[in-house]
Order: sequence, then C-alpha cells, then structure tokens
Amino acid sequence: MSIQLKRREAVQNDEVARYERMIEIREFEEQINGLFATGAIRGTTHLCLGQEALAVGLAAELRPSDIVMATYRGHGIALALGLSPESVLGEIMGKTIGCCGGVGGSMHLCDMDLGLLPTSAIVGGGIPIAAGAALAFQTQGKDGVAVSVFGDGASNIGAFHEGLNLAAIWNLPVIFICDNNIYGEYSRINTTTPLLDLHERAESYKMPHFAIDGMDVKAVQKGVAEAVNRARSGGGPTLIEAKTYRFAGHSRADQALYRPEGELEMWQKRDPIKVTEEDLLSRGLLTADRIAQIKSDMSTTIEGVVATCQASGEPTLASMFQNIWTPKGAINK
Amino acid sequence: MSIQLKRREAVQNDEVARYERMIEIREFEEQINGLFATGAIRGTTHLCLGQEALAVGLAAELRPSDIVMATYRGHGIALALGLSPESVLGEIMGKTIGCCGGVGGSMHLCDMDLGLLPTSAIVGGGIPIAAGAALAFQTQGKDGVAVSVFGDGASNIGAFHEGLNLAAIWNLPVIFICDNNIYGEYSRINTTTPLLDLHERAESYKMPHFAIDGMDVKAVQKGVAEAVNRARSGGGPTLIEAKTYRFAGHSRADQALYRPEGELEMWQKRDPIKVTEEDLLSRGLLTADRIAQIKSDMSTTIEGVVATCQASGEPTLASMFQNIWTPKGAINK
Amino acid sequence: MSTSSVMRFRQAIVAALADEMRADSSVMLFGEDVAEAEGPFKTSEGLLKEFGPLRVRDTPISEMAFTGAAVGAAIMGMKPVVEIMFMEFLGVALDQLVTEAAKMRYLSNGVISVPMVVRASCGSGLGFGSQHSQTLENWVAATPGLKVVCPSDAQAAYSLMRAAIQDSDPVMVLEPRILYAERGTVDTSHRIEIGKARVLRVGSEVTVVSLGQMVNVSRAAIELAGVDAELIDLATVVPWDRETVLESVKKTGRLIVVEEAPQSGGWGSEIVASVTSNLFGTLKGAPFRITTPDVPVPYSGVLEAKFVPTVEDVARQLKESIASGTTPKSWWELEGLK
Amino acid sequence: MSTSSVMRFRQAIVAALADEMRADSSVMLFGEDVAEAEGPFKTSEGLLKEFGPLRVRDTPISEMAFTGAAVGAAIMGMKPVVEIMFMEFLGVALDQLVTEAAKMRYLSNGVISVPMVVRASCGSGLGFGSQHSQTLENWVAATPGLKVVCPSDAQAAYSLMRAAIQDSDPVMVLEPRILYAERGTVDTSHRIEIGKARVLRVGSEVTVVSLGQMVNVSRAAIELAGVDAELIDLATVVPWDRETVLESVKKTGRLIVVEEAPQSGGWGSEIVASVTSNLFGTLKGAPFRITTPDVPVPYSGVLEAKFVPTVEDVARQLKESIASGTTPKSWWELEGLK
Ligand SMILES: Cc1ncc(C[n+]2csc(CCOP(=O)(O)OP(=O)(O)O)c2C)c(N)n1
Ligand SMILES: Cc1ncc(C[n+]2csc(CCOP(=O)(O)OP(=O)(O)O)c2C)c(N)n1
Ligand SMILES: [Mg+2]
Ligand SMILES: [Mg+2]
Repeated sequence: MSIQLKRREAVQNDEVARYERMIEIREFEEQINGLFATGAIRGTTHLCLGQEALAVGLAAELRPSDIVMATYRGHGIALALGLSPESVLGEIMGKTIGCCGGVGGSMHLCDMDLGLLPTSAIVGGGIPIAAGAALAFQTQGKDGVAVSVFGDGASNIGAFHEGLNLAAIWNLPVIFICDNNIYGEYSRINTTTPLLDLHERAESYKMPHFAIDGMDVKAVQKGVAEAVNRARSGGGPTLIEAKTYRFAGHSRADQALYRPEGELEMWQKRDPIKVTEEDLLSRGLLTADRIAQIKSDMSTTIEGVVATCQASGEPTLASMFQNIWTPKGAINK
Repeated sequence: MSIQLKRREAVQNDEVARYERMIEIREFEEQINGLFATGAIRGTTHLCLGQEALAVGLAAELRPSDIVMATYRGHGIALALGLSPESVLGEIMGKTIGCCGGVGGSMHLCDMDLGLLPTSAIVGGGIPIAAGAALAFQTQGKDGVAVSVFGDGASNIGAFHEGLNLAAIWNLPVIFICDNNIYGEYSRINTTTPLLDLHERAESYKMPHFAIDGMDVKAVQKGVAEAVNRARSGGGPTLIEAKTYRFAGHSRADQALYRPEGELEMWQKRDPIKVTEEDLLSRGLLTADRIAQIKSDMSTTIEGVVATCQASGEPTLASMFQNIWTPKGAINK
Repeated sequence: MSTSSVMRFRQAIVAALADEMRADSSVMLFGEDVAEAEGPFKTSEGLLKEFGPLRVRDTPISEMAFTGAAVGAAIMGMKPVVEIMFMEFLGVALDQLVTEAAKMRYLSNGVISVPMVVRASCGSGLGFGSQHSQTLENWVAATPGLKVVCPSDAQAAYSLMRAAIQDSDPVMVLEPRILYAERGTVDTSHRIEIGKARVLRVGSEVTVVSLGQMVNVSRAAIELAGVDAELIDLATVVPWDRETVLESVKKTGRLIVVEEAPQSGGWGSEIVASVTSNLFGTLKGAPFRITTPDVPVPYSGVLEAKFVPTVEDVARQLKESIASGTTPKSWWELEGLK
Repeated sequence: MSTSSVMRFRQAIVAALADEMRADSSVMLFGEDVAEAEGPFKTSEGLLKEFGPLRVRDTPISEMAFTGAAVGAAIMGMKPVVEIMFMEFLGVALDQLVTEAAKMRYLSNGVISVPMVVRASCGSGLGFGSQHSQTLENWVAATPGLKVVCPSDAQAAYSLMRAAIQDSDPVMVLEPRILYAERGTVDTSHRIEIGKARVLRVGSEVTVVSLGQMVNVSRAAIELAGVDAELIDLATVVPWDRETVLESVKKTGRLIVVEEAPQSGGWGSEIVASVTSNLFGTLKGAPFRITTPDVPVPYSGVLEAKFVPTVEDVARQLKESIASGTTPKSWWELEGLK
C-alpha cells in the first residue's frame, strides 16, 4: 500500500489520526503565508484555515475509489484525502515534486489514486463534473460516490442549479457539500443572496438536504456518512450545507478587513481544532502533553516539507508541452 | 395615438376586447400552419395555441412604458401587447412589412413603443435581460416594471437561477412569469425536474411567488396585477407560475405524439377562449351571435393580413448590412 | 467487411453512434430530447430502443450541467457523447469544454483523459435566424487540448463521428445543419483520421480549402469556373492538417479558403496566415478567403441565400484570382454595400 | 483642459470610470466585489464612495445574470460597465454578450442600442495557472455587433475606457492583468478612437503589429534587435484598423504580429491573412506571427516566463526575418519541443 493510501486509511480509521491531520492542515496553511513573503510562492492561494474539520471529516467517510471534486480552496481536502504535504506544497511552489509537476499550481491539485479530481478554479465548475462522475458510477453499476465541495458563493451560479437538478432527476450517487463560510471573496453572504440557509435550495429539486456543524469533525462525519449511505445504496443525491468560517482572508492579499467586529473571534471560539481537542481530552484519548507533542512534531515535519520542496527542481521546458493530448492507447489508467 | 397603442389600450380597458384579442391570436396561429404548407414561411415557428389568456392577461395589466422580454413562442404576446398582425406575420414571412423588416424572423419580434424587447431564441436568455431592464428603472427612479416570460423548461437553466437571485438581492421591479405548459420541446416536465410546482423555486431567493390559472384571462390579470403593484411600489420581484398547456406541438414539425392519451382533451376543456366565452356569456357581455360574428370577422381580418403580407416586398440586400452598429448620436431614441 | 450504402447525413451520424455503442459499452449519449424523441434532428433514431435508458438519456435544458457531466463521466471511464442542439447554446456552457475538459489532462500530470464528444449543429441556410444559424468555430478553436472536426458529407459524418468517439481526448463535432438531409454513400469500413484533411479533387491551378457546407459549394464552383483546382475538405479544424494543405499549395502556388464565417476572423484566417508564413516565396498569387459578410445571419430567405458564399460568386472569384493573381472583391464590395 | 499625470494602469481605469460617471449619470458599474472592496484588482477605487450604491454595485457570483442585466439596463438607457474578473469567467456568460447584446440592434430594426461595456482582465505572467491566464479574444472576435479593445499602457487604458463607455454599442475591454501595476503618463484630454491603431514608433524596415502586454515586449525587442521597425499597437481588435496597418506594411513591405495567443489561431491570424490578401505583390518577406506555443498556460514561474514571447526571442525573429525574408523558427521548434 502506498504511503498516500496509508495516510488515507489513518483518517478513515482513527480519530486521533484525524485530529493530527487537522493539525497538519493548520500548520501547512500557516506556512504558506510565510512562503509568499519570501517569494517562494507566486500567483495566489486560498487557505482553508478554520475549515480543517470539513476536509478531514469528509475524507474519513469516503473510499479512495470514491471521487471528490473540490475547488481552488483545496489544500486541506487534498491533505485530508492523503496527498503528501510534499506533493501539495511542491505544486503550490511550482516544483517537479508537486502532484501536477508544477504546471498546475495551488488551485489545481489532483491525485486520482486517492479520488481527487483536479480542483477547479472556476466557481461552480466542479458541480456538473461531480454529477458526471456519479453518472459514470451509476451507468457502470458501481457503488462509487462522487462528492462536489463548493462555497456559499458558488450556490448563486448557474452550474449549481443545473447540476443539482440534473443529479436529482437522474438520481445520481453524488453529494453536494456547500462549504458555507459566509463569504465569497470579500462579500458577506447577506449581500449576495437573501437566503442564508443554503441547503434549503435543495427543495427546488426535491433533494434531501440538511446543515451540519462544519467546525466539528464528528458532526461532519455523521452528515457525510448519512449522505454516502443514501448515495451508495441508490438513494440519490444530497445537499449538505456545512456551516463554517474562513479564519483567513479570501486569498493571499486579503486582510479581511470587511469582517464585522467580533465575528472572527466568535467563530474562533469554535475553532475545529479546539472542538476536537476538547472532545478527545474529555474522553481521555489525548493528553495535554501529547497535544503539545503532536503540534511541535507537526511543526518540524512541515518545516522539513518546506525544505524538501525548496530543494525540488523546477520543471523542464519540455514539461510545458506534455500532457495536452492523450498518447494513443493510454486512456484512463 | 398610433393604431398599435390603441390596440394596446383596448386590451387594457375592455374585457370584450380582450376576448377578441384572444380570438385574434387563435386565428393567427392557426393560419401559420397553413402558410408553412405553402412554403410562405420557412425556418421554424412556435405557436401559443391554448396560451392566449396568458398573453392577453399580461398585456392588460402593463403600461406600454413597461418592458416585456418574451421568447421564440412570442406571437401571442406580441399581438396582445398591440403589435399589428401585419407586423408580426410579415416578420414571420421575412417581409419588409415585418416588425424587424424581415431580418429577424418568427423568433425575434420587437416593438419598443409597446415595451416588447426582441424576443430571445435562447432558453432563459431573456431572464437576466429583464432583470437588467428593471435595474434601469430602479436606478433611474422610474416606476416601470419589467416582465420576463419563459417556459417550464427554462426554469432548469442557469440563467433562471442567477437572474432570480440577482433580482431578489437587488429588489428589482421585475416579474418572472414561468409559463408552465408542462413540456419543454418533446419532454414532459416530470422527466426533466422532480419539482412540478415551479413557483416554489422562488423560495431559494426568498422571493414572493404563486401559481395562477393560465387558462383564465381574469386569473392571469389578477396575478399579474398583484405582482405589478408590488414591483411598482418598490416591493421587488415576484415569480408567477402560470399553469397552461400547449395545444399544438413544440414547433412546426412536431405532431406532439408523445402526449399521454387524453391529456390534450382534458386541457381543451379549459380552453382559455371557452373559459372567457362562458364568463362573458353568463354575465351578458356577449351573445352567441356576437361570438360567431367576432370569429368570422376575425377570420376575414386575418385572411386579409395574410394577403397583405404576401404582397409585401422582400428585404433588399442593403438591409442585411444595416442596424449592426449604432450611427453616431442615434442612441436609444 | 466493407459495407457501402446510401444514406442521409443524419443517418450516417445515427449509424456511427450505433456502431460505436455496439462496439464499446462505455459509449453513452445524452442531451435534450435525444432519447425518447430520437433527437430534434433525428440524429439518434433507434438508439434508446437498442441501448436503453441508462446509456441514452434525455436531459433537462441545462447545457452547462450536461456538458460538465460529460466531463466527469469521461474521466471516470465512460465515453459520453452530448448533443448541443444549436451551436449557439454552447454560449451557456463553453466553460466546461474549454476551461475544464480541455485542461484536465494537463492538470492531472497526464493521468486523466477526457474521451468525450460534443456534437453541435451549426450554420445557416434553413431560416433559423441570427441566434440559431452561426458557425462559431472560434469559440473552441484556439484551445490546446480540444479537437474540432466538421464533416461535409455522409461519409465524413460517419467516419469522423466514429473517430471522435474513439479519440481519448475531448472532440467537438460541428454538424452543418443544412446537410442533415443530404444523401451520400457511406462505406462503414472507411476511416477518416482526426487531423487529416480530405483531398476531394486533385488539381494543379489553385488549392481550395473548404469545410462543412462550403465543400459542396466549392466543388460546384470549381466545375462552373472550369478551373483545375485541388479541393481540400479540411474536415478537422483543430489540429488542422498543415501537411496536406502545404503540400497542395506548394504544388498549385495558390490558396483560396471558402468558408461560412465572418470576413473578419474565421478559421480560414489561420489557414491563410500559416500557409503564407510558410510558403511565401513560392506563391503565385495572393492567398485569400471567400467568406460571409460581417453581419448577423439574416432570417429572410432572399438574404440568407446570399449570406453564405454562393456557387456563382465562388466561381467568379476563382477565375478572377487566377487571372489576376490578386484578391477579388467580395460581392458586397462590388455592390457598394457596407 | 489637458492634464497629464503619472499613474498606474489600474488607476487610469479608475480615472476613466470616474470621469465618465461624473460626465454622464447613466453610467453605472457592477460586478463581483467592485463596490465595497473597490475591485479585486483595485480598478474601482473610490467609486462606490463617490457615486453611491445605486450606481456602483456588488453582484453575486453570477456572471450570466449580471452580464445579461447589463444588456437590459443598456437597452433601457443606462450605460452599464460590468467587470468579469478573469476573462475565463465569460465562459459561463458568453451567450449574453455574443448571442444577445451583439444582435439586439439588428433584431430591433435599428431601434435599440446596447451601450454596455464588459471589462475583463486577461493574460498570463502572474502565476494564476491555466484557468486564469488565457487571452481569449477569439471568443468575442468574429461577432458583428460587438467591439473589442485592449489597452497596452495607462494612456490607452484611460482613453479606450472612456471611448468604450461613450460608444453606443457593446464593447469588450480586455485588460492585460500584468499591466495593472505599470505606471505611465496619462493625458486625460487625449482621445483614442475605437477602431484606430496607435503607431508607437515610426520605422521603415518592418511593421510590427502588437497588442496588450506584447506591446512593451515588442518595443524592447525592436531596440534590442536594432531594427528600424514601425510599431503598431492594434488597440482595437474588432473592428481592427485595416487602414493604418495596410499603410504601414505598404511602406515597410514586411509584417510581424507579436501576440499572446496560441500559435494555432489567435487574432493575429486575421491580420496576417488580411494583409497578405491585400498587399501580396508588394511584400518583401514572409509575414508571420510570433505567438505562445499551443499549450495551456503553465503555472511554474520558469515556464510561464518562457510561455509568452520574450524580448530576446522576438528580437531574434525580427533580425532573422529581415535578413532572410522567411519565417524564423519558434523557440520551441529550435529546442525540438512538441
Ligand atoms: C465563474 C467564476 N466567477 C468568479 C470567480 C472568482 N472567484 C474565485 S473564488 C470566489 C469566491 C467564491 O466564494 P465561495 O463559493 O463562497 O467559496 P470560498 O472562496 O468562500 O471557499 C470568486 C468570486 C471564479 N473563480 N469563477
Ligand atoms: C440554451 C438553449 N437550449 C436549448 C434550446 C432549444 N430549445 C428551444 S425551445 C426549447 C424548449 C423550451 O421549453 P420551455 O422553456 O418549457 O418553453 P416552451 O417552448 O414550452 O414555451 C428548447 C429546448 C434553446 N433555444 N436554448
Ligand atoms: Mg465562501
Ligand atoms: Mg414549456
């Protein structure tokens, strides 16, 4: 079994491993900002700080043969699904060690062995694609499940509406997860749509729907498990709204000064890492010492990852010309 | 006052005139099929047989300074708003007498003096445009109302979702009328979406909504009036679902053999012309004799219209090159 | 086994779809009214019946959703064919084809293939008016990762459709709507490779490159003009067959592109530009394009007949250009229009 | 009154928007995060504050809806400017621009005008990856009824934006994202007409036609190569300035188009094709294009720097082509790539 698949198995099987993965994501994302400052990362990048529980809770309930279509805000999901930090950071740094060899970048992470389609940088673009993956499962008679993760802002775009309706009328094994972090870029949700409980939009397609606490990995798991069971057993699609919050700005330049006073602090009280820590502590699965140890180990690990990625090579000019067309006979290995 | 505006005033002020206009539309649409057979009409055309009440009821409640954005299935709405049968049929026949001089065709009818934007042949395409017209009214501080008429099938396209949400968040003076005739082309509604009461989709945007009996001109008027009042007084958009039925096929070639047995006959019992006849007869506003007279007069009138249009000239080659760019200084007269 | 028979262009499409669906159970078809109604242009006759509702599906009016669904299904091992009823409707779904499908392989380090086909009827001549009659090759043309083909007769419709379905990458098939009813002989064993132009007539005086419904017009114009032209049906717009075209122009020294696209910037500009850059020194006369005028497609039958290049007008320009070596005036310039 | 000052390209856009909004109360602006946040690229700084929430509006992430809303508002007497944050996003809204807006006047017998502006940032160079770095002129180019401009410096950004807003027809303004931060002198009284190219350098040996971010590259390449080139910033892609380009090539006898677009079919193909058709007999050397390779825009900084034509490579091709009269090889052909 590959290291990646072992990483995946860990979050599927062990709640401490899930906690550790959340720490990994937190540590990873916090490194990114620093790397921008040094010029090691260019372009843009979208952190998922505060949304670690959604990523990990989702990965815990899916099989590697299931399919996830996520967005530019995809580092956490990639790590949770099992991609190595090197392959994610390497991609963000445009290095050959990256999961896409450095030609994709932060917004396009992919590992088909772990069920991660290339994340899309087009808002809503992944929704119909996930429905299509589910269509393949259905047509092939497989029990796979496809998942589309997208934001609150994406729920206002046409592809959302069309994709959900299509999934509903075809009864596709797909789960739509609206990661409602209350902001689309710099716009608060109340300025872009009158409906705040976005899962209710599923009514337009007579699709089952509910909200979950996206700050609690166990709540995420429970909600995802319900939808996965429905999808896998032929019961069709579900719209899940995960109530979350983006602790950082939209993308690297953004200081998030538009947030109402106290809003961040209110949500930080429900920091998913804290929520899980308290749970694991209270149930005796972790101690304060162990937590400190995990955090400091992870910090060291991620520093090592940074070093590895920095040492990795730049892509060759030839790699710009590769992977545009499929070589004859090499289809979908 | 132009003849067109008089025709408009008639349907606004007089219920017998409304009945007559419905007869006109019926007679007009029935002529179209015959004209196809003779080759006088090419391309395609989409009849509104059975949907006359919606067209006339709508026109009755709007001012000429309001704006209507309709679809390829627009003959009835054009006639109801006051366009002359010559300008509509002439356009369908590609003659210079047509409202667009023959370069537009059956799917593109327009008369800005009567508030009819060029009807769109793109499903859902008119929805954002109507919202935009309403945006102009709102920004200019005018009390105009914009109306978008579209089909049940159109409610599954992205532009519907985006357009309604935008109108809702901006509180625009626009009315969305979903003409639910149960079919989109050859597909019955239940095969394309799980939701049959389409007005409920307004819940996704917290927009007021209701269904009306689209076979009864008075019910249409009542519903439209409610929405017009709301829009004109700053109350924002409404989604109205008109329950109607398409007595003919989707477009000229279509025999509508896909309809379940008895469905057409069931709806024909509620033929909007019959419904209005019974009402007007019962209230003594019409007699059986007068009805027969109106019908035979209208038949003669429309025959005359056909003759006039047949005698009208073909567009010159020069007209193909006109009206692509706005001449300097000639903007929106 | 080679079987030849005469069939309509649209029947050739049906036959190609059916043959591919028989040969490969991962091929599926969806779009608006393609199943129960067998296609608005009857291009899927009998397919629902033979292959059943799992593989042949009607969709809601949701081009973005079903084009995107094809992307996802293709990645996961299906070979979906989707129908965009009129090419214009891609205007509500282009993102999925150009920005998603065409880049999936690149963005997966070569792991993913997207063997999907998007069929779309296109072009003028049937009185559908300005929103239902355009050729819009440009929307999809300059997109690395995407192939674009356009058959000009029943044989090409059959062979290119099979090739498109067999292709491991996304392929857009542009179907000139006016050809659906045309008959032609189809040999089901005949293959046309994507990326290969078809030399339909060998000649020495001039190379005429054409596509779609303009191929028939070009052929008739060559006859009428009585010139010894080499007629090339480009067949694939992307990646177009540089080799065949260059070889031909090397021989004839002249290039005329006859196309149903606006004068300012159709696919033919690329052909003329590329050939000129490569063969400049060897050309005997000005290479040029015969196109539609820069106007929306008019509805009136009288106007629409004149909108696309006509046999007479192409013949005139063929003769004039060979005689003079310069680019002839368009009919609208001659008429003093525009 | 003429006022000149140095400002950034993005500030020139702000200034043009503000000046038009002051001059004409029907001008309004909407798009994602253009109001409160003053634009993702800070191209609407201060506008909400000065013109208020009726005229400067944030939209939901709904490109189809707000582009369509601009069409409707323009018809009804407003002059809306909408921002498409990255040109790619037009892939979910193209219908409204090409199939609706551009045809409204035609379909209303000349009664309706659609004075709307669609602004979109485009192009590569900033590490945004393959779905956020394309130039996609082709999507909108061959559309009668639609104009397309692309400024290459702060002055053009200011002047073309004003011209676009004042224009009575739909205009698409392509804003090379990499230029937003560049400084330049802006004379607010200087007008650039839509449809007029800018001759930035007079020369006799060769005509270089360029656009957007390639204009600076071309200028530097001309210096580096030490050739006496005439440099033309096309500025308007549709309708492009045939007259200026033809006059220049008549004089120089040579044409090179330097463009940020795929080798197979960018806007430059149209220039090369048209010039060749018209001036065939008078050309001294092969006209050709210097382009990007036919690949998706790569993310890696090393690769992206090489993806667009570089000063060195353009200079090489300038010199080679003048010396030989033939089309030089592209860098990737020289490197044996592809
Ligand atoms: C079609 C499209 N429009 C706009 C954008 C620019 N954009 C990128 S992320 C974003 C905000 C999305 O918000 P949301 O869906 O809530 O996701 P979040 O970023 O909060 O995770 C926008 C507008 C885009 N990428 N694609
Ligand atoms: C974007 C788009 N997709 C598909 C079509 C083809 N088409 C024309 S009418 C129609 C059916 C529309 O059904 P509905 O909205 O119910 O309106 P109705 O025709 O019943 O009035 C379809 C699919 C189109 N014109 N535009
Ligand atoms: Mg969000
Ligand atoms: Mg309908």
